[in-house]
Amino acid sequence: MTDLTAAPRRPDVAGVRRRSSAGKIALRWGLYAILLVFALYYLMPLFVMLTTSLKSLEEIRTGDLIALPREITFDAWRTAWSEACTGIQCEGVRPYFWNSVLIAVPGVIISTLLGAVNGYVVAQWQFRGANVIFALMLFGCFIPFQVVLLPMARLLGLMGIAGTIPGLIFVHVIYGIGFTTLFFRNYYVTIPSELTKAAKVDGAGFLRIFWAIFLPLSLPIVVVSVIWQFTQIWNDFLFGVSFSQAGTQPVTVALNNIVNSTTGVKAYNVDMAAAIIAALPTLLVYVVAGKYFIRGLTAGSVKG
Amino acid sequence: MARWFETHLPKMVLAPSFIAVLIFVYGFIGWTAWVSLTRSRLLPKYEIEGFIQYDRLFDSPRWDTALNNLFIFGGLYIGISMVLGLILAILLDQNIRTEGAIRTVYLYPMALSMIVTGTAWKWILNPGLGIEAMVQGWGFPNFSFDWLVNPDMAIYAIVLAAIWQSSGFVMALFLAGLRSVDTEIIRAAQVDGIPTWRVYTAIIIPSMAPIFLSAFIVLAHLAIKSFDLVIALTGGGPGYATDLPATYMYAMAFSRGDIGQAASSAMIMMLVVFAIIVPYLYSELRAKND
Amino acid sequence: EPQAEVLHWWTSGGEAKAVAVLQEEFAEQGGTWTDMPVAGGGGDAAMTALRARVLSGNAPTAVQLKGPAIQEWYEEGVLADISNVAEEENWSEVLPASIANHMKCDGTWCAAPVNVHRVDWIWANADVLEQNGIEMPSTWDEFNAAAEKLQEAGVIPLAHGGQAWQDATVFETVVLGLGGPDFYQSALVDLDQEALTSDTMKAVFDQMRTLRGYVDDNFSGRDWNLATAMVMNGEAAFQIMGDWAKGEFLAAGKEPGEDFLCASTPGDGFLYNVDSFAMFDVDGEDKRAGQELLAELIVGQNFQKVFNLNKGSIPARTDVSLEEFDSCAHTSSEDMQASSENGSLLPSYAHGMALRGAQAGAITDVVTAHFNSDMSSDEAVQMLADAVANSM
Amino acid sequence: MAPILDIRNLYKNYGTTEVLKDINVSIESGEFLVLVGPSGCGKSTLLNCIAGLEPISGGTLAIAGEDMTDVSPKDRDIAMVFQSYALYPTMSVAKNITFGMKVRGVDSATQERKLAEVARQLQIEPLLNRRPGQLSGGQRQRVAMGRALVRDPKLFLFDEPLSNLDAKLRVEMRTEIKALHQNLGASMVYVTHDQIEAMTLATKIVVMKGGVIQQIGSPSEIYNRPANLFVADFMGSPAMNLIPARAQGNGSGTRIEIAREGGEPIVLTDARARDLPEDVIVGLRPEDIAEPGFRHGEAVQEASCKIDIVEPAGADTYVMTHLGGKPVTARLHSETEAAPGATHTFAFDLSKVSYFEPESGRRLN
Amino acid sequence: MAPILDIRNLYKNYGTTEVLKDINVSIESGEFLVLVGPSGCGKSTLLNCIAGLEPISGGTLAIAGEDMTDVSPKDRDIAMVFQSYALYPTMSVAKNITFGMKVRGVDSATQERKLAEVARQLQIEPLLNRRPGQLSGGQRQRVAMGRALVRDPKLFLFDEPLSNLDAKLRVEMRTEIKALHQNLGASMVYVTHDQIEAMTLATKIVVMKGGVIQQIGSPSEIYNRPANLFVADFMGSPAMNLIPARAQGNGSGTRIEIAREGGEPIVLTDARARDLPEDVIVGLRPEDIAEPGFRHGEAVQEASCKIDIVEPAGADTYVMTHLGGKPVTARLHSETEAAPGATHTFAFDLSKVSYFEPESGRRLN
Ligand SMILES: Nc1ncnc2c1ncn2[C@@H]1O[C@H](COP(=O)(O)OP(=O)(O)OP(=O)(O)O)[C@@H](O)[C@H]1O
Ligand SMILES: Nc1ncnc2c1ncn2[C@@H]1O[C@H](COP(=O)(O)OP(=O)(O)OP(=O)(O)O)[C@@H](O)[C@H]1O
Ligand SMILES: [Mg+2]
Ligand SMILES: [Mg+2]
Repeated sequence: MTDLTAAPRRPDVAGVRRRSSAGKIALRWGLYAILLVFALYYLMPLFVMLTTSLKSLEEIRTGDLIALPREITFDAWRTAWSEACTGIQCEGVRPYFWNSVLIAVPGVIISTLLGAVNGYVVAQWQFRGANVIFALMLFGCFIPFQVVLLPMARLLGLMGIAGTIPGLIFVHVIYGIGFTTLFFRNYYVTIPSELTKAAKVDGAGFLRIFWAIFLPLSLPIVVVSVIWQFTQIWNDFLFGVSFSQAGTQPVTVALNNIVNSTTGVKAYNVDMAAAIIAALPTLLVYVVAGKYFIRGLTAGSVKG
Repeated sequence: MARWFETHLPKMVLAPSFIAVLIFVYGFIGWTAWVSLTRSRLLPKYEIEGFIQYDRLFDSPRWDTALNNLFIFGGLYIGISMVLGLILAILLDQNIRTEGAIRTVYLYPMALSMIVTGTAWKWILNPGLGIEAMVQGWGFPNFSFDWLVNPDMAIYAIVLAAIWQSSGFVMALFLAGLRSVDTEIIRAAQVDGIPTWRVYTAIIIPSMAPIFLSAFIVLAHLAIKSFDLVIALTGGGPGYATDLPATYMYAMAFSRGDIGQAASSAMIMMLVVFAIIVPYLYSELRAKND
Repeated sequence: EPQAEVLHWWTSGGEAKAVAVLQEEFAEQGGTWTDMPVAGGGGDAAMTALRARVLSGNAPTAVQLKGPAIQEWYEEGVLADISNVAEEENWSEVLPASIANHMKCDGTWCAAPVNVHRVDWIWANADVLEQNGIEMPSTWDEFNAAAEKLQEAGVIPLAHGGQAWQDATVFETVVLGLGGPDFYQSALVDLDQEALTSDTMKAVFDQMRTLRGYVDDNFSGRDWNLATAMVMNGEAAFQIMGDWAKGEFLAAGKEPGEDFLCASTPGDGFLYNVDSFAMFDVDGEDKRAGQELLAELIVGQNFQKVFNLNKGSIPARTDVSLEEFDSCAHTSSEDMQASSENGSLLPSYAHGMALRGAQAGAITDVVTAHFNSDMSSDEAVQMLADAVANSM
Repeated sequence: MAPILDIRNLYKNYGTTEVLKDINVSIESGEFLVLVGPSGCGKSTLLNCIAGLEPISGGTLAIAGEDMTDVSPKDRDIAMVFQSYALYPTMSVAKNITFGMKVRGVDSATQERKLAEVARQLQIEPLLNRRPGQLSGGQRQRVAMGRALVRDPKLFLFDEPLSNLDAKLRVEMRTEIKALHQNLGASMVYVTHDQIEAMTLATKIVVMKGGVIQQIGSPSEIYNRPANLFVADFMGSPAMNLIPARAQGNGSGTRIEIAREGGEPIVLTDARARDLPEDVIVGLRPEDIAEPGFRHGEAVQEASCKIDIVEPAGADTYVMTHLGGKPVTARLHSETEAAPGATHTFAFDLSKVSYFEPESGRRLN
Repeated sequence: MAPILDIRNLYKNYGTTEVLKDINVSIESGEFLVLVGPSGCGKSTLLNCIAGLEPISGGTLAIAGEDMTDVSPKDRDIAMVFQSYALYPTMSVAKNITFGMKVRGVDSATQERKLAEVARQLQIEPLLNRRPGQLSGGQRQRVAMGRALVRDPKLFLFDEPLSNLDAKLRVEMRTEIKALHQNLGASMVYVTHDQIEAMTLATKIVVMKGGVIQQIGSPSEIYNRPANLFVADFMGSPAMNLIPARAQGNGSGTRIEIAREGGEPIVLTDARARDLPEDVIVGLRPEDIAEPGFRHGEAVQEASCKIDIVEPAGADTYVMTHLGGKPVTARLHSETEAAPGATHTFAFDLSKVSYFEPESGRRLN
């Protein structure tokens, strides 16, 4: 059995690099130049947001929006975190930030677990109709969320979890399992079925095999699923605004309230600081786990 | 009994998710279909009135624009993201020393919500504030980059920002795909005298078909959900030049109190999605069964 | 103990402070205020949330709603009756009749007005006008002449943000200015097909096309306050915008009459935009008590004054002292009084006071499409008529 | 005593494709049954049916006299070793081996004891704390065996346990399995497509093709008296030479005439009178075509042929020639000089000759 | 004429790990060089260096007399066949074979002609329109060969081309490659870890271990006169018996004493006088320990041992016993009766005996 967690070995497509000629060196520089240009393209909005958040409001009103700050101030960040007004409360995005954590963490865990179990069943315990069920679940990924708002609201009301954090978790889990199931299923089909057979002979049952054998193997794909789900749930606005009430609104709603004030003076520096604060967790996840993300994608989720 | 339980356990484990999907996806689609046949306004009503909402929908020039934009946006966004993602992946595959850092830079936009970056993009693309002003400031007074404010070009500005968000992710997918191609095949091609670019075009890329499909599915999913992006960047403007079915539907349902109209537009939108996704799913699952 | 959960989209700046005043008063009376702010899209996001809340059987106590939307919600059977408060507080006496009508559903009171915004304002940079020797225009022709002059002088004549609602705002002032109050009534309130296809309407679109020429190239998607800033720093001369723009001038330390000028847009009449809170049917004594207390406080003298000072509008009550208000507010108040008497006090269509969402939206679609393309006025008029018919 | 494994009229379908057809096998306690056959012939499927990992579609399957139809794998008292070893990749070697016991609730003292015992037996004590990923192929194979051994089952099932090993290791492990079988006296069912493995390990061989059993017998029966052309060709390496010939009974003996490339036909005389049709296929193992002088007896006859290819294989040298239009391999001693293109005299030992009917492939003698 | 391949003092490092150390090999045109050695010994690396797929770290490498250091793989006039075949998965068989020519701008008539030629030679005409995924292992192998053959290169490189095939197919393909070599007269470098493959195919064998060449020689040299214990053990299947013994020169001959389990030591007498240390390892191939009566000559001596295991392998029967504390394998005729536990007399043929120094492993005779 191959070591499933091993990193992929790089095929050296470019071939053997021999003693470099001038042309080769130029080519190499060209390559780096192109990569740099694209890096700038990707970094530009972040740059604008960052510099704006470090400027004073005075400078923004008088200066260039996309110039470097003349004087760096962190006031906007403090304001955004704990002082900015979102309605009559002026506590910044802080309380909403924790709401988002309370929604995203269980949401990610539950949808990943469900996806893992579903993927495990579909990939390793094929029964008649399993593929149809899987296809139906997968199609659920493509339903536009605007469509489900109203009926969902009605059902949440009937279930008595309207406006609550469990309600929001529930919604995110429901519309997340399509993708998590896809990830895990595609990963688990690459695991030889002999492993399941060996464990069956060893006397382990359905859940035991999952728990003791498949789950420990799943790190790369769990990373993929967690990154994906965390991004989706954390960045969600539509469900957050529709299915929350006072006290359960996620950070995106607070951010929206700060950014989209209808009248009055716009504090762009605070807006941008709030935006970056709201994006920090997902950014962090990408930066820290990005490497494993690629690895996890390689490990199976994309291999057809 | 225990044995029955054991053999049916997998089905029972799958059942809750399946039932949930049946209700919360297919049930809701059914609900929407029903409502699309009524005269629902502010809140849903359930007396069937026939196809009036569809008649209204196709009489609306704004819907025409929205549907048109969906094809322009969807086609360009998916197409360019794939091509760009692939090119970047190939470039990054050339033993780049700082690969890890570059990869993260390319990938991070996926982490940000468009509500957040929409404002920044709005500035960057705004002729008076952003790139155009900057380049003109460098001494090229005739430089023009006014996509965002030009009704004919605004949809392409949206495409530009959308590509910004997801091409890095597609790059990651393709990079993973490139890395999983058998080393020996590449070596065989080298011995066979195939130049590097042909190795990519004739051998590696064709063998990555499953990854193209995965990328497609993710991009299609994101294209359908590009609602936030349009709202943040143009609000559907100038005029309604950048309206998409999702924003049309949202406007009808929530700011205009015309739920029947919203439901009918949602049904058409889902039909389009269905027409594209189902063949994919079919081929995907067929291949697995062989 | 009275309780209220209030859904609104006044999330920042002066208006947030103003709402905070209400909350304080509410708390002083022993009430508990739960704030549920949802900003974005001029209330679209809030309406989305509202719909979800109502459908899930968990409606907020009070919701920022206005115009015919109040009646629409009433027709869905989800609004509460606050007639006893209104009668006790004598609302019918202190509110102008046309505004009071918006607060009533089938003869009962179901909403409480907060303020009156005037929409048909034109704002100008005093220095720029002086330098170019221009008076505040009182007809559209004058305006056009002034604009030409300004353009030659290298000043942007009209600061405008290319968002659909801003286009609609300008449009309705032109309708009012060119067609007069009666035409406005029949075209944008009664949706009379004849009025919509009339030559007057064509003239309106012609004027819109002219105005388009006075706007700079980067207007698309610009927020209104950025447009205001253009007037403030002399980049542009005029802006057509409701009186919330005044708050922006004041916040920048500008003085009305000195640094900036305010005047009604050319023509007669007064287009109002009344913010109000509708009360939703809720369960529980506490909440109903909260609703009544809230209604009472909203229409109360103190809140009407404090809130409107902050927001730039004028009180909905006619009996509030305007001593602390600025000159623009005085003008506004006097004009309202006058137009109320001669029947030219009209609801703003662009701000959802005149029409149901679907119809208002249909008109806006045409207006913005026209403004952002090279569509002819004839085409626009035809489209307008079709769109209105289609939206019924 | 009931046979340890008794399969009667077993059928197995996947959907509409019949994968196993009317399988009848039974083995006694202590027997070593080897299933051989080309890829896709249903060997693994049969093993999975025995293990209870696949339901059977028809017939009966009994282990130690008990019907197994509704018994789940874990209750069949079997142990199984897989081709890919199927070690649990995230568990240490020790945990891999004890996992089954732990699942079955065996107390940890017993687990420890059995683990130690098996580890000693297989000489894997130093590996117990490693992960499968850190083991070489042969070591993995041993761990997989260990996992089976601790169960102390009635029946061991092996699915091509050696085919992932390199040639050298395969030979070593083969010997170890053989020793294990002799020491434990256990009953085993073993799948392979390597006929040498089959020959050396089995007490009984089942040759399958397309889901149908072709022959059941002891290794020497299978090797020396293959039931049909398929078995003759399949078993033995290099394969049995199957030479088209013309047979003619002449009183006491049989005259065999084989076409020879560019020359007179070779005529061999089988001393026994046989009732053969005119066209036959003569089956002769490479070791029955050798250099003259080493084989003796009346059945040995000589003829010379042109050599096409010479393959020295260390201990022996294989020499290929053409007879009856087919390549024919002879096994010579490694000392024998032979060069491609030369003509060489071979001794044909007809004492173990097989005759087959060309069309049906059926054995004739 | 310059040797077709000439490697002098070649070194290869990956970072700081030396993978190949001081490799010196050269082959003449038409030779068939086989690289053998255990996994990880650097065979593939050496092949990749020859192909130009890996740069070398030191030494020189010349093909047909030309230094190859700065020549890219495609200009080395080589063809390579990989273990996994490395067929282009999305191209048909025909395109797989012609793609290299197409890229090199060969006109399509020539392409067609060469394709047809190679397809006929390898009997893959019916497969030309299939995709690799639709082929069996042996067919893929043939296509990979075809891709190499159309190049008509100076040198063929094979990296374990048969190790993914099953035993039966492996033997067949081996013979085909041998035939190909003889017909083409091409020069080949062939990597395998199967010693039988090495023996049967090679004109020259290189045995490697840990990046160092252990022995270079003809198959029979390697087989009969292994240079050290490693080569002795590695080459041959079953492996050479390496029996610890005590040697004593006595005038004209040498007395060899081997401990026997539960009995007197066996004493053998090597007729030649040899200068051996007291402790030696005696190397005897299984076929040199046989039943009495078949081997003749003065070097043959008899002794009886207890049989541990009997492995009938069809043509022969392998019997295992214990001598000098080590398991020892003897090859008997398949007719010979032998049962585990019984005591049997064996004839030890010392004519090809090897002696090794226990510590260094060096060959002594
Ligand atoms: N799950 C399945 N569904 C349908 N057909 C199957 C399934 N599993 C196996 N088969 C078919 O059953 C036949 C027998 O397969 P099996 O795996 O038993 O062969 P095998 O003899 O073990 O081959 P190998 O030597 O390659 O392992 C094959 O033709 C295979 O395609
Ligand atoms: N790219 C590489 N980087 C570092 N070490 C490597 C690399 N490629 C191979 N090695 C090491 O070089 C040694 C020789 O590897 P090589 O693949 O040549 O062995 P091999 O003899 O072909 O083995 P096998 O029989 O398993 O194919 C091994 O120890 C391997 O770990
Ligand atoms: Mg099998
Ligand atoms: Mg190798």
